[in-house]
Amino acid sequence: MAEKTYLQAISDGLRQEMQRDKRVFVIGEDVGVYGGAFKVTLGFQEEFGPWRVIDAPLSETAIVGGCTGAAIMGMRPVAEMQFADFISCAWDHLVTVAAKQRYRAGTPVPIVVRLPSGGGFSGGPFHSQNPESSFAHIPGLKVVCPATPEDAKGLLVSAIEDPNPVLYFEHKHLYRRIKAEVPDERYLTPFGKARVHREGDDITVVTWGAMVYTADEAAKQLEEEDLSIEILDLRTLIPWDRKAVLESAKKTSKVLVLHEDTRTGGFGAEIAATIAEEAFEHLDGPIKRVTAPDSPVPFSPPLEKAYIPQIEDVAAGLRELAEY
Amino acid sequence: MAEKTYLQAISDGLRQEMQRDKRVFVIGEDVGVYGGAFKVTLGFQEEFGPWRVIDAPLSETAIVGGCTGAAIMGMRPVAEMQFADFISCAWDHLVTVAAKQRYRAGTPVPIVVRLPSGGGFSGGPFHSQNPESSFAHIPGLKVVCPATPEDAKGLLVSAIEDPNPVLYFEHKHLYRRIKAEVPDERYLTPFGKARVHREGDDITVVTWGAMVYTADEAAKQLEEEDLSIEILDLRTLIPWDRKAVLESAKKTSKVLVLHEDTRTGGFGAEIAATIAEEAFEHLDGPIKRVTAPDSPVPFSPPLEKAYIPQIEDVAAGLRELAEY
Amino acid sequence: MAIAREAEPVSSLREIREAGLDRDDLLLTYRHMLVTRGIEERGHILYKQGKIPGSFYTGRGNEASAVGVAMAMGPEDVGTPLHRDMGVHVTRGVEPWRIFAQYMGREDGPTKGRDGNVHMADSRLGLIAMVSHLPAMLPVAVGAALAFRIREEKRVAVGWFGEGASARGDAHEAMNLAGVRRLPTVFICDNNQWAYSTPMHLEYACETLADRAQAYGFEGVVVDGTDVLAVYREARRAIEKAREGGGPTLIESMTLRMEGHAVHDDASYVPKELFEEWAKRDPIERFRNWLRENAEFTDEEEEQLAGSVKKILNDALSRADESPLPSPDSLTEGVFATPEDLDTPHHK
Amino acid sequence: MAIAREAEPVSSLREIREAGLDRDDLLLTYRHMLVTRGIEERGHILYKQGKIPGSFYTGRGNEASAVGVAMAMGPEDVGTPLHRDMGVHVTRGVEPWRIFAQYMGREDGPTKGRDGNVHMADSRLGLIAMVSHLPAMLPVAVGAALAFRIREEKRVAVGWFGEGASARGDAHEAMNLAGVRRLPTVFICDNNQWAYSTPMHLEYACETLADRAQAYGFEGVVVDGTDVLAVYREARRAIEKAREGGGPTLIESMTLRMEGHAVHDDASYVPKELFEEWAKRDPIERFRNWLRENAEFTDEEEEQLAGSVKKILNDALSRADESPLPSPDSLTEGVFATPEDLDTPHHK
Ligand SMILES: Cc1ncc(C[n+]2csc(CCOP(=O)(O)OP(=O)(O)O)c2C)c(N)n1
Ligand SMILES: Cc1ncc(C[n+]2csc(CCOP(=O)(O)OP(=O)(O)O)c2C)c(N)n1
Ligand SMILES: [Mg+2]
Ligand SMILES: [Mg+2]
Repeated sequence: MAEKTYLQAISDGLRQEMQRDKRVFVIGEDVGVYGGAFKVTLGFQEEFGPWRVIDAPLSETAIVGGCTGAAIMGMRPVAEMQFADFISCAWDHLVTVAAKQRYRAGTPVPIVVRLPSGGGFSGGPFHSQNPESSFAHIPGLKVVCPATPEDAKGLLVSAIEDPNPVLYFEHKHLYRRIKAEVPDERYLTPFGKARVHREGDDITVVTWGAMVYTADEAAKQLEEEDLSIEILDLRTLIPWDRKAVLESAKKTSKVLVLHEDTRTGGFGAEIAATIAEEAFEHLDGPIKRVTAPDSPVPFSPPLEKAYIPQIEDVAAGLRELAEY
Repeated sequence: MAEKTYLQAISDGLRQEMQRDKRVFVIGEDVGVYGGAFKVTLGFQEEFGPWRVIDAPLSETAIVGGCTGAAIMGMRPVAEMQFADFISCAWDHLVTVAAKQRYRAGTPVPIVVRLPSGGGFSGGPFHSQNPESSFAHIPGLKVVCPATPEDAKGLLVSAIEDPNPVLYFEHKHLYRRIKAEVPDERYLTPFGKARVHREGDDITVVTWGAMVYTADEAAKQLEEEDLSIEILDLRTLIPWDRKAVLESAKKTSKVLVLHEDTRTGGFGAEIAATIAEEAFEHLDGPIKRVTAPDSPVPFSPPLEKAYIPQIEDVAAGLRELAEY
Repeated sequence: MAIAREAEPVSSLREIREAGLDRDDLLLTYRHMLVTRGIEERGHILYKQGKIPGSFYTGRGNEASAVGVAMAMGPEDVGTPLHRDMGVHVTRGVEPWRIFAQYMGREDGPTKGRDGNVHMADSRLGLIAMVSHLPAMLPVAVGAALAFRIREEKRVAVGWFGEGASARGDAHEAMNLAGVRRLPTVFICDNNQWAYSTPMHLEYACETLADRAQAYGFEGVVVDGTDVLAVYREARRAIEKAREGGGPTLIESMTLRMEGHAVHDDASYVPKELFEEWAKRDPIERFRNWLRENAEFTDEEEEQLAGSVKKILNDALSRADESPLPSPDSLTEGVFATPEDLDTPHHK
Repeated sequence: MAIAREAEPVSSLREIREAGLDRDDLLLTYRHMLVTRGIEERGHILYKQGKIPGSFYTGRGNEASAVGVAMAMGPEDVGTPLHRDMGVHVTRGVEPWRIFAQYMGREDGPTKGRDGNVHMADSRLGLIAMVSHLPAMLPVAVGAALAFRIREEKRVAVGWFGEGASARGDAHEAMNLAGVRRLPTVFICDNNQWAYSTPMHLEYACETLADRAQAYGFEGVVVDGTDVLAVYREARRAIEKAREGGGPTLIESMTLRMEGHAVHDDASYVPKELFEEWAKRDPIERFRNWLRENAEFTDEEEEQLAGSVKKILNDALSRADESPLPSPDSLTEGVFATPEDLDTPHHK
């Protein structure tokens, strides 16, 4: 065990898989010589050579579509998008080919697409998005959103091992900010098992990614007001841990769903709708959603701050629920 | 007034706009000489010439992206996708450029994309989809799903007049099956105003597109069981008529949300989540969703029938709610 | 100023033997073409009988092109054939009864009723099932070639696209990546002059699509797609070149789509004379004549072949018709793959 | 075997006058280049002072290319410049203070703080704001040209892309549509030899990107992007050709990206010698020398110009710094357009 940043955990996890399994290779823009825009694959090309760490042309469809072809031929490709925002350029491939190939034709597509996502640095409308909800709606794709260094590694290993296309969202705001102990050995963090980030009795917060920490800060504030908040970190959106969410909802009877993505049609709606359908009689209050508003991510700091859910927004939402 | 099919209403509405406003033009694959895969623009090229009814190369990004450029230069383009499914190929353009240009740069993008959507004819995984939910999640896009011939025309006119990118989903299963009186003159059906397809007191069904008729058949069945069902046809998903939905929910206290698209992360989740948040104390039962399951649309008739919500599925859901 | 090479017809039995086909292979090729056309003709009848749900597409006129390329592929090579390329499936060995089952949405079709038409492939035969979106399979073919390159296997991936689909970004990204990395890929452009109702000149403005190879740093060849032997020879050359590390080739195979886009389409937008002109170059007729002139193809041989093809198709039809429709209970099976699904020759 | 034409340098004052620029225009051109570089240099300082949020990009080395093309555009022509093309904004007349305000995320930047860097444009000046996704603006430029063609206006749309972005499908679809319909479009490929850390040969495998024009049925030209007059002349030719119905041209403008991809990037992957070599061809230096040799450009003129540019930039900086940050209350304003938003010269 050693303390590692979230970024280091991803990097080390990926390297370990590549050392272990020759079928794993990395492809993306500037992942080779440069080590990737965020340096996740720094030094990889020296270690694994230019045919396992491939500097691709600026062609997201060729990159992800190429991964699909290679995967069908027995490889275990890991594509890197320079920013998660650019996955829009491979949307058609993922939705049309990768997501449906197993169901239609019996051909699994074991690929992983790494997606540095999220805001908080004035990245503006095209370097800050959280497009996980869009993919969570497409049957056949798995969607992973680790919040901790330990999960970042374990979920990446599981993603590579999974026989399906996996969208692996790594939140840029966690990259260097979040540090924790990460086991050295290989391990798999299972998909579809939420992590109880904080136990509590009064209100449940369901969230993932960077918002786990925002929720945690809010919970700390409310602790001083004698409110006990339970925080569930979903870890994976597809599959998502309905059971844990429903059980926690039944226990606390009040739920706040929190995400950094925009509100309308965000994955928070799915969670709220599921609770409203399946834990209805256990609820003691409306299901609250705290999310970004329905707009692009603005660049300028005061706007971006107003856009991304802040500790105060979550605390206010929790207080509202408490008072209900 | 004359009786028209849904398809004829679209075609006539479009022709009328083109006659009235020289800025309106049509572009798409096979829309000219052939009149479009569904013959919506049959005869248009003769009437308006090859530069207002443009047979485009097989290039969805160039078609929709081209519309954006033309719109910014003052035109009012109407693109046709041969099938709604192919809009995945223009996803990046719509999400990245068209949806955000007004917010970021102050440049409106008044385009309409016509999208023949929906299943029911063994079109298989790529000619049957209902991708409206994916777009409804993207701030800056409007999403329109007419269910009646009258709305088909009025909403198309509103879409062309709207200063934003509008995704106009026309359900293929309504094209020739649904006939009704359609006013001859030009009129605008406003966005964001639901239509009460059927008034009732016991349970509200919120739906749109072809499912309006499925709901209606189910409601007729239940009428015989002395249940009075209210059916709201949303008409437009973005904007959607929260007020009408919340009011109806408050009136009946029980809601079933119905759509042909797949379940997880479908727009039904947004509706259910909103009700759970804003009409919570008026609810007398869980909010039920009846939708397609989370899979691609299968080709073979018994599978497709099991996939698309049937009258029996809706009736069963309503009975469940009634008994709650 | 065309830059691609124009391929010559094959002149003699000796020439084609040098290219890799002996007389038995030639008869087999002819047989594959007959089976291909037979399947689609029977399919059309089934469709008219209401036994095929949805729509129905054929590749009439493209039999030589599809079979010619497939004959040139090695057993370990892979490909992503399209809706006019039934001949590829036939040549690679898919059983005709399974194709009929596929058409009819039955349990024993390669997609078990989940998809229709020629949206299918038997991955054990090295084929990857197409999607509707064109030409979305080209990046996949290139990715297969990338796997071969990474593992240093001497295998080749063949990717098909239509002249209409050449306009899409996927074609560009795929060919560009293949060119930059000199991946063992052969691109086959089935140029049948129409994309649904849209003529060539509204899809592209270069002289020949094969010229585009130059934009990606590799060689382009135009071949007469009604001449199965010329197609075979050019495909073979390109495949062996790719196998030996020579990088991709783009082969543009010229034909005419001899029927409507799909069965609902009467193709009235295609000038009659064009159909008449190309009818004279029917690939099956043409090859039969060649065999008669160059390979002493006899009446008896021909009769025997026709009879055996007929029998295969009849048997296939009955067998397919016995295949059950899929059970609604299986509706959501296999949306996600399980680890065991990876136990295929390719995924390992 | 390159197929594009290679443009010659401009030799004399007379030659450039024939191409459309008199001496005053030349001095204006020079001034635009100075302002362009000045804005980016000041921006860099602001960035280091922590006054610019996010990241920061410059177009050092590309001033001649950007200004040269913009000088060749007519007032009614439109364009979609990119992140290395500050010179286009400057030449079209955007006020420098608004650019600094944009950099700093202030209310008076063209995007009012909603977007950063050179992700901006004043549509009244005929420019359309870029998005990050490359080259997503090319189809938009082609669409503008389509509008001109439909309305039979003699206007031209200019679309920019980098040599890296040439690999994406959008470049292909846009150029193909423009070629098929012979739309009045000029494509400018800013080839600065690197796409972030990726060298040209990993982005494309043809000899020059201008050769690709052939794949779309129009003309390609390679020009030295450090020679503002050659760029101007070629752009002017292409624009006037397009205006007269001659269809698109692809101009590949060769430069070197003289700094990192963005300020965080030290570009250590670029060989030092390459920087040294291209430093000798600095576009501003080069044009100054040309002016001295060919246009009797005097020390006084130069000093006066430098002084006035300095003043403009200083004033711009102070004025920008007075611009407030946007109010959080405006966060969701304008996600959707209102009908009044269409009251612009272009939308009508
Ligand atoms: C991306 C996409 N857009 C539209 C379609 C609808 N469509 C099906 S076939 C076809 C024409 C294809 O022409 P071509 O590539 O020449 O192939 P052909 O059918 O002529 O063999 C079109 C437009 C499609 N399949 N994919
Ligand atoms: C679709 C897309 N993918 C990735 C990126 C990230 N990115 C920003 S600039 C850049 C390199 C662009 O190279 P080039 O087109 O040559 O332009 P240059 O920056 O060299 O001017 C990359 C990969 C992007 N902007 N868009
Ligand atoms: Mg064709
Ligand atoms: Mg570059």
